[in-house]
Amino acid sequence: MNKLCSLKEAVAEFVKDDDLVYAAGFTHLIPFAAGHEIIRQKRRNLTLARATPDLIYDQMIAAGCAKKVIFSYLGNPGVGSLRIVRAAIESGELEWEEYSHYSMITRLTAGASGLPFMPMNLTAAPDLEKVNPNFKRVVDPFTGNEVMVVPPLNPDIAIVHVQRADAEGNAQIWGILGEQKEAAFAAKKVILTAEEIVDEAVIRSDPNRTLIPSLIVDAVCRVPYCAHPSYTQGYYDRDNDFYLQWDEISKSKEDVEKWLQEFVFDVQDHADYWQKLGDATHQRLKIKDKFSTPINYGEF
Amino acid sequence: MNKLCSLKEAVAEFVKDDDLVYAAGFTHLIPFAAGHEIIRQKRRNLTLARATPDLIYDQMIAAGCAKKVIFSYLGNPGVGSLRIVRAAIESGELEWEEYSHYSMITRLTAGASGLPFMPMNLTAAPDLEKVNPNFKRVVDPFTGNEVMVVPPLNPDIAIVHVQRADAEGNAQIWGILGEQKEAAFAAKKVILTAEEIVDEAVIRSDPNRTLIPSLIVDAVCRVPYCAHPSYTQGYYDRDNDFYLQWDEISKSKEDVEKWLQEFVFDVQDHADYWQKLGDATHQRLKIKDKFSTPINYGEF
Amino acid sequence: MMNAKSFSKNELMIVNAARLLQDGDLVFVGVGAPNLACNLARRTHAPNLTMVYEAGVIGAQPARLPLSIGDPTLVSGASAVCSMYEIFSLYLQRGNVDVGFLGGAQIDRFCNINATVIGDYYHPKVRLPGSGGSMEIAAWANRCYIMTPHDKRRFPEKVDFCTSAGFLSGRAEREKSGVRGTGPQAVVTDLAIMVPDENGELQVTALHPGVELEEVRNNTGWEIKVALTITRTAEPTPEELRILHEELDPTGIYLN
Amino acid sequence: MMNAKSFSKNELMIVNAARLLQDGDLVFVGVGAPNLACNLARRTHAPNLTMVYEAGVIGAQPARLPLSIGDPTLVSGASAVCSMYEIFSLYLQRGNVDVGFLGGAQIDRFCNINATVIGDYYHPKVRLPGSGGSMEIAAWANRCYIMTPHDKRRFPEKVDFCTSAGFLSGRAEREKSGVRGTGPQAVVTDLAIMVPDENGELQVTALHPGVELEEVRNNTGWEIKVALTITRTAEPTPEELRILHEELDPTGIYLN
Repeated sequence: MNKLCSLKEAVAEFVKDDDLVYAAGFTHLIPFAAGHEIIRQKRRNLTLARATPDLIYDQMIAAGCAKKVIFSYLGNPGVGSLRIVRAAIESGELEWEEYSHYSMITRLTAGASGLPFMPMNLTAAPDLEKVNPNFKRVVDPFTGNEVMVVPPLNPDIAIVHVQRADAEGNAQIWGILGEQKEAAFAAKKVILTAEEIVDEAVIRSDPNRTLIPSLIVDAVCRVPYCAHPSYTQGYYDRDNDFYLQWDEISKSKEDVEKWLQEFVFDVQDHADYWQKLGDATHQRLKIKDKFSTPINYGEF
Repeated sequence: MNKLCSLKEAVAEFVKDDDLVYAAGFTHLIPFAAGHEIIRQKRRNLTLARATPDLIYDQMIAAGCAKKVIFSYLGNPGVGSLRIVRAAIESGELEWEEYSHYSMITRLTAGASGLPFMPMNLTAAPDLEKVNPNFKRVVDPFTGNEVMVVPPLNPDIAIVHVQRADAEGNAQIWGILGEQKEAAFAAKKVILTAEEIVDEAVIRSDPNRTLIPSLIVDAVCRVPYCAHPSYTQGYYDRDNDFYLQWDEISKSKEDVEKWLQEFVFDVQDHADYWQKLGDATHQRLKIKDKFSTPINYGEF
Repeated sequence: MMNAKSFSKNELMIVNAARLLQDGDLVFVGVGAPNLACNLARRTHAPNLTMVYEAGVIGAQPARLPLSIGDPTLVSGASAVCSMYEIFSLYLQRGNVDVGFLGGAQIDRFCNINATVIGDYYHPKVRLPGSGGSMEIAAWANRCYIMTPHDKRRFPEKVDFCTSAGFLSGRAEREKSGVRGTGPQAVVTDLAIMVPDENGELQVTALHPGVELEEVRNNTGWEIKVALTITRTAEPTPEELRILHEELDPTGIYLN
Repeated sequence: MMNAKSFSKNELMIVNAARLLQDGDLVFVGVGAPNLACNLARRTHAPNLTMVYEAGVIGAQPARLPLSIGDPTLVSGASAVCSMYEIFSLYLQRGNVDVGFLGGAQIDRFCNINATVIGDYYHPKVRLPGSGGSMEIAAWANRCYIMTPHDKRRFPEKVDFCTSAGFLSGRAEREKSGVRGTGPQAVVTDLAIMVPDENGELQVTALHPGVELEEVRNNTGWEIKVALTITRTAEPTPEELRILHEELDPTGIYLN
């Protein structure tokens, strides 16, 4: 089934107020375009889950979309603090639920696998377990030792950006894989954004590369440069300058509002946003090609 | 570290009497050459674990290498019964321990992950649990429901065949992946056999394709056609004729002994075995090329 | 029109299994007869059927007849390949599989399946292959179909070993167990179609062309129930037979 | 010969951390100072060091200075890339990681680390980034090193929140917990090196060139123990400084 639609249509149909949203990606492939579209469509009371909230959740929280954040590392990667989420937690305006990276993705993996919990070894660190009731212990029936377990995380909607997908939603990803696959399988609905929509034959030429199969995908949106200021391996570089800039912008509520107005509300869509960034930025983020050695599947 | 050696040396150094051996591969990439070398070196009292024992364990058990088999499906794939293992179980000569596919690979996954157990949902099928004490139940602390758990499987030695590896043992696999990765990470030692030893640069041109990293590999052996009569995706086809032939050969103890003498004991190594199969077989198993669409990692 | 002699019992089984599949189904396929049934359905009424193999292949488009569950023709041109652990966890356990095909040496009154052992487990009379994927397929696929030739030996009143759960001692027991799948929907044999009743007990609902009820009764190991209205399955169409013989199994490996 | 002014405190910290790494180590690396230390070690005494990043990159050979833990330069030319779940399970939890680098807002007397919160958890005075990978790295890497600038605020007697386990209340408590890693081996600051004693309590074992013990005492939040014999770390060599400034961080992002 062809699931191609615009990101605007996908967000309108599949992201609802009060949803638990997982916009996936560990530094790489962060679906900023979808975050901005959610801001434009003024979703409210979302619970935003991500191992690393990154700037995308800082922006969504600044825009008033969320009531709660679920995370395992709250930072502006490579820069420092994530000022808006941090301030909202410190002031008590935002609910939060906190994990380590491993317990966070263990929850997603349990959700993706249809399991009621997944185990992890004890870490001897006592305090996170005390403040988050989702850490429980069970006794290993084979050794009698205690093991930590966490429950599944099943987002209402996962948003996953990929390098290439076909119109049905078979998607291929390379570079840092983060928790993309787990988030997609764990979620009830999946919006896929892709740098390129390719013919089914391209996907089928390398089935081992397909991380997300069409059967779990609800919408497929062609969104070039979707990840900016994050990056897409093989397509464009990370805009580190913007990560530094945001550290400045996010010091002032006014500057944040101005930025949201200019780069989110006053643009129609991500293509418009990308144009607005201008040629100097486009040139700066360009990369040179470096191709993989192809492999032979054989005609069978 | 360069770990290249002959399969003869690898088996001599890393496969000991009484070991628990996991020769990995689900129909695809079954390391027959390693099984034959173990037969030639007359290992005894091995415990042979594999989801699908396939002909390789039939042959090793016929040769007297094993005291026990651990499996989840005992058949000659696509043909029918695995006569030798079956007869040895029926006669009480061979110990066995039995799983479903999922519980078998869940054990390997627990072993690969350093976990004391892994959960799986209940299946309502009552009888396997009664005859195998490695199925236990724990109560899910989140719902109060029962969940099945199985303990880790950590083989003494895993033997994994791959399409290409570098001299340090970074290995890339495509086609059916079976439980190759899990077996390698779960095992205490790993012997890698590869169709091709390639330059490190080939591996590094496509790091997402690397399933097994050098750090867990102990020996790297270049063994073209290692998997015959099984196959290697992109290199040569499955010898279905031999799978049918074995169904006949394995009806008679004499024929089995004759076959072992001729194709295992009387050949020096796998290159010799492959030559012995003859040109008609070589031609029959040849395949045409079909390459993947290369991907761009980008110069970063 | 073809006459009654122009198709075999085996073809009746395959064609009728194919007809039970729905367009859009994601099916966990085995080799042999189930593979033929799925490929036949995909080339007739269910073009959007997705075939998944326990070896970890999704959306296979086999160019030749696969001779094993891990045949390389399943991989070349497939839409995705994943590990065995993933196919059972992310697909089957997660609830992404619509249909599972099952077979076994014994099927009993309540659709329980034995693929493990005839006789005592520890002192087997006949040691069978064992579960493979079937224990979990029977539990977690949304619905299951069983294909097997019809004879008394294969249909005992109670299986020697319950490898895969049908309805256990009745539908209530399966429901109490909390497994996600709805269990067997039908048993398709070379004589008839049997469907579990409200209690999970098999009853004959349809007979293949040329088969009399007596033959089914004689080949079932208990007094098989019969539905109030019993239908007769349609003959295989010439197109169905052509696809089977010309496209899917031209050398007659599974059909002959 | 270079004079004492020709290197910074920060360089002393990085160079001394690099020297603690052994050839052949598999190191779980963070960006910034740990990344510089590992790359420096790899270009000097530990050419067979393998760098692993929590983003799932193994055997990275970054061609430029990575500016985030998920920088694309870590991927291009790496020997393997896996998912985040796999890097934490197959690598870290399984025991395949030799060395982990840790940092944090607070390190206490027994090497426990706080990266979560200053003040009360529910009413934070300062909300910090949280664990990320450090809770598991501290527990499961074979050995750990901590790098952090030396000041009183960063070295309280007891952390406000124990994000990652050092030796808890002492080595016995960590051992009782059964975690696999041996815990922190050393804390390298810009003033000194501190090593846990037999009870897991930090003691100063070495001072960097030009640093007096008094300065360390004044910048530590409890009465820090001092080893019986205290050594002085060797000055950074011109080659070490050249590699840092010319090859690794030419624009001085982390060094200045």
